[in-house]
Amino acid sequence: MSGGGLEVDEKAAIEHGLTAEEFADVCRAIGRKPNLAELGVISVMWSEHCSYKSSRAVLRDLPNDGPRVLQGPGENAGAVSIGDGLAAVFKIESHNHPSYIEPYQGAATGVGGIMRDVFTMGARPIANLNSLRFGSFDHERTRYLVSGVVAGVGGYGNCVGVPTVGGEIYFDRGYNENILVNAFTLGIVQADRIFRAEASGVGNPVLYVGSKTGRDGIHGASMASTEFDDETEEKRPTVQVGDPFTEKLLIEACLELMEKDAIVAIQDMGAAGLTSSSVEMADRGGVGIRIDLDKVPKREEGMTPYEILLSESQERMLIVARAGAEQQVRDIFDKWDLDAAVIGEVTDDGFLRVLSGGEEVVALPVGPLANGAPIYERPYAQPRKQAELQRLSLQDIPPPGDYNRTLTRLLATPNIASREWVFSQYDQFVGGNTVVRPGSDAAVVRVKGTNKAIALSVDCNSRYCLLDPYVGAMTAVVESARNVVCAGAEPIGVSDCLNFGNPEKPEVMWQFREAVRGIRDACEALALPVVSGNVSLYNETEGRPIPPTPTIAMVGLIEDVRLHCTQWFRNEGDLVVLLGRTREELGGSEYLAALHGIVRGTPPWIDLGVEAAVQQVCLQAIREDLVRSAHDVAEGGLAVALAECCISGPEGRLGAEIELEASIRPDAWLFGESQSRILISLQSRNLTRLREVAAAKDTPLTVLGSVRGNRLRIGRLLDVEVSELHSVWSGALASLMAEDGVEAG
Amino acid sequence: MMRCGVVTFPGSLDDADTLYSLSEVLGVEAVPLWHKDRGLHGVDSIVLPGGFSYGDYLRSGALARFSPVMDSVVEFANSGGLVMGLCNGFQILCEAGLLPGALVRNQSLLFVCRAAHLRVERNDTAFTNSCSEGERLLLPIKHGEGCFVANADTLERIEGNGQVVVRYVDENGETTQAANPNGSLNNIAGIVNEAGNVFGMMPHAEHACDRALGMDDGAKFFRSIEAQLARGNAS
Amino acid sequence: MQAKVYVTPKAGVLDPAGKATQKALHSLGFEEVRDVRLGRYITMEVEGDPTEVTARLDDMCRQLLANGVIEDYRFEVGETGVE
Amino acid sequence: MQAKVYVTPKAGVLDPAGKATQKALHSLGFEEVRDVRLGRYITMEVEGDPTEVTARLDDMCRQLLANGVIEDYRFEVGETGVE
Ligand SMILES: Nc1ncnc2c1ncn2[C@@H]1O[C@H](COP(=O)(O)OP(=O)(O)O)[C@@H](O)[C@H]1O
Ligand SMILES: [Mg+2]
Repeated sequence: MSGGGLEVDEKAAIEHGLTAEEFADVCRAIGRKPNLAELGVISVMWSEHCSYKSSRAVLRDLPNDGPRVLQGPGENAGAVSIGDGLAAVFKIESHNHPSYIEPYQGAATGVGGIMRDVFTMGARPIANLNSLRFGSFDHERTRYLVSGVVAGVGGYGNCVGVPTVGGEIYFDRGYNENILVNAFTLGIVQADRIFRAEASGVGNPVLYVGSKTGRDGIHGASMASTEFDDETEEKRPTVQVGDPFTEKLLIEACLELMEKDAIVAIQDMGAAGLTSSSVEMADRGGVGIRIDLDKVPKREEGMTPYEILLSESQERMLIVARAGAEQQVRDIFDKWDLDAAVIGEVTDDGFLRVLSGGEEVVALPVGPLANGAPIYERPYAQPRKQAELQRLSLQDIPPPGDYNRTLTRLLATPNIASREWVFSQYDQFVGGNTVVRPGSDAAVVRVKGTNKAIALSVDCNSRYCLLDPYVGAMTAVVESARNVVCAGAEPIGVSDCLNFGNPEKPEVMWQFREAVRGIRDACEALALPVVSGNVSLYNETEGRPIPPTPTIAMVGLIEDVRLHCTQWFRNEGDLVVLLGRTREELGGSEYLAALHGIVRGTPPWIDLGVEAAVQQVCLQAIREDLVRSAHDVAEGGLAVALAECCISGPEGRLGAEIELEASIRPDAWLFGESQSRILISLQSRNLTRLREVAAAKDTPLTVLGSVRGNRLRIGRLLDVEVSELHSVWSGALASLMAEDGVEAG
Repeated sequence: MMRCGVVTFPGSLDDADTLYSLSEVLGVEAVPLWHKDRGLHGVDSIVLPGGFSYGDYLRSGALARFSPVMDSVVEFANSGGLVMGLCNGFQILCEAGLLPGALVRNQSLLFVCRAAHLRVERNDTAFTNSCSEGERLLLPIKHGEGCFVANADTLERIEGNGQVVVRYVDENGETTQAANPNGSLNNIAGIVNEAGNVFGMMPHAEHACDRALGMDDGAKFFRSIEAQLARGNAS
Repeated sequence: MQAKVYVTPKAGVLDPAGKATQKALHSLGFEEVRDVRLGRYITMEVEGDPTEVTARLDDMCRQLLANGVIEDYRFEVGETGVE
Repeated sequence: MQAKVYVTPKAGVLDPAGKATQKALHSLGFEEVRDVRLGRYITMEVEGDPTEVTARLDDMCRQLLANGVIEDYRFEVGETGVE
């Protein structure tokens, strides 16, 4: 049986982003040439975005199992047990290309999409995070993009009522024409009430719920899989607009419905909308599906089957209900003023069949659509200039003349300055669970009905990844783990968002493979499962790929929320202690980049055994209530970390007197970014016990000084008033953003 | 015991948090009210919570005021019942004409979320009797349209009548420009109606009840209502 | 019929968004602008004959489309499809 | 000179605010309306001669006042004080 409409040829297939060989595969798999609507369906299902054809073979290496894992990769989101019969459901996802084209709506719909992935599983979203990358401030579009993206992230999350509690934002020339917007959502669900997107039960009705379908984002999924070029302008009308109000209603209606026994399977209509949601649900359940496009609620007149199938209108869900439960579904959606329409049913022939005007316009076997795309083992090769990039001779770098000024300049760089300009645009309170708001190493949200809390952090230093993608990716994992440990949490699960350039280039593929290897090794060393994630390839413009950016979202568990910890000093007289060892490592540092204009060298080395030990010591110390603050030492090194301990607290600022302990170059001691270090403050009476805990894990511990006065003094090198540190640090991003005061639309 | 109704409009967001703070933290009876309700289930006070009712489309608060339950709320207010609107609830009360003035887009054009210092201008109201006069409170704010405006006559009247209950101040209790998060006239954060039984403010009292979450000055507003009711509010 | 509704901040009422927009225009180099005011422009199709439609629109504006406390409104009604 | 700028959502682009406003109008009994679209209406005083002002306004719209990806704009320039 053939779908209606004229057959297409190879040329049309190539215009849809398939290769000639892939088109031949398609024809072989379905035994004929497809018509145009079918080609649309196939091309999105076989796009990089939906099929993971370049990355799948590599991703197999990531560990995704463990005693807490309830759902690994393959569903809408991953799930790990947090005890008490509850599960944390979470995922991170990219919305890079749409955000470059229309920053507000691109970012907003990215947030909307990831929240749907989470509540689709039955979980109520309780926290959002975001990871952002922009070009440098001297690029003409940067401010426009930053203000649009941040407003869009906030605009959507704020209006839906999910707090945005953390994230990261970095600026680097490498993202000038290709920004990154990665959004993360975490939700909580009863472990035995997790919903999946696996259609079953021949004859069960398929329902469409949510917003009406318009001509939004047609070709979005295939667009997300191609590089930008001069035609980008022409792809503009495809921009989707989000409606967070409808999303809020959708969340409440779906969660209410899930309490009933009415749903067999549920999936949101994300990229490639109706097509991918119906194909993926049918494929997971090993069944067929038939839908009638005449019954799809539409916003515009005269839409073709092709357009309806590929529309990426937002705030829509597809539900397979139990036969007979249609009315129950309709009643609940009615209560929330939402449309629900029966548009088809589950069938037994393993085909996606689409009717329009009484005619069958698509008849394609589900299996080949979902899994038929070729899996490529793409060639890879280390970039020729990699070794050159890693060469760094420290002798040629003069030490700073004025350390005070070096520190204040570092604190004012866009990558280190306070992020308050960003997160003050996000509702951090709604939901009533936020224990630690943005501004500490990790956010902490409590889990109602328990004593527990979740700590969250997203991290990636893409400069390290550029210099050495293996070490850089490892660092992203261990740093995000260290961040949640500093909050007093045990890391229990990872979601990753792998942002890279064009995988058809061997150098990019090498970066990708190295990064995945780094994530694997770090996760294995810390016994962490990767339960969900997302791959975003083809992030390049006119042939220039972005720096490799494997963003890691870390979820940690705090058993007793009262024993959580924050990064800032809290009491005059407390001792300041460093866990871990400082080496002469300046490669890839913010200090070299911002003050010397040097981006080269090897990133700080990581010994995974040492890292694990440092984290265990810190976690145990917090759990034994020995410490008053714990702060990860990251960009800017020890001096910046100390300054942050002094100035980042919400209630007043405290100074510190620190002894210089440098057996290495003083600038390396102060500004180098050696890994596996944590700054702790504690009452002196707890020092003996902390020493024992550290000694038991062979972890170096150095008493650096104490919290004292209103100046930060480090040996005889550095002596600045904390109020001055605070003012340069807290105002820098806002004044960079205000420089021309532009806000579009 | 106080029986406080909390209205849920489509797009209300802080409704659940308000219910939680009232019942789980402050231990008073909280009654959910649905926007399609035609009655008030015998409550003795009402909170219109924060959020983005109807997406805040058109103007914040403009569409919610036509919800069926608002007829009962207006009637309740007109007969002296205690009504408190927080953030979006404040906007709705202004749109419904229960409070003077209006709330428009923040002067910065940016949404703002942070802790804000407030100064209690009057402690002889049904909503602030548990505070001392001039007391400084710390409450969260989170809004994109919290700039209080009114025409000159109205502003003069509000100030003349002492209807301004809380203002944004700095750490030293001064009504500085820098302490004003949204450009509100005279740093106004919250006002009462002339009769003193309807109160609206942008800061979120419901998110400042539980010490475990950092701030707890918001509890004072609910405690004040409770005290007022115990004294036998006119309603 | 097609209706166009213009809603503008009342004279004398603070218009922070207009002020901010003016500032942004100045910093972009458009220093020749002043008195920037931000309002709303609402278009719709309305069924009915012209006089009836006019009365109805006035109702819509008073009840919903404009906030009389701070905003003025006016509207135009024309044939559909005519700019 | 006085300038009036009209910014409207592009045809086919979702306008959630327009949708919600239409729904509210219907529930208020104004069932005769459809295709409600919400835009912005910006008025300002601009100094300069008419042709210059026209060119500058076009720049302002493209750079700041309208978002070309999802919005259309048009403007009128007239003598100050004329409605
Ligand atoms: N885009 C963002 N959204 C929300 N919070 C952010 C964002 N960027 C940074 N933050 C917050 O600012 C603080 C500092 O961020 P960062 O310097 O990346 O921390 P760290 O180096 O400890 O990972 C953190 O609390 C983080 O959650
Ligand atoms: Mg970080």
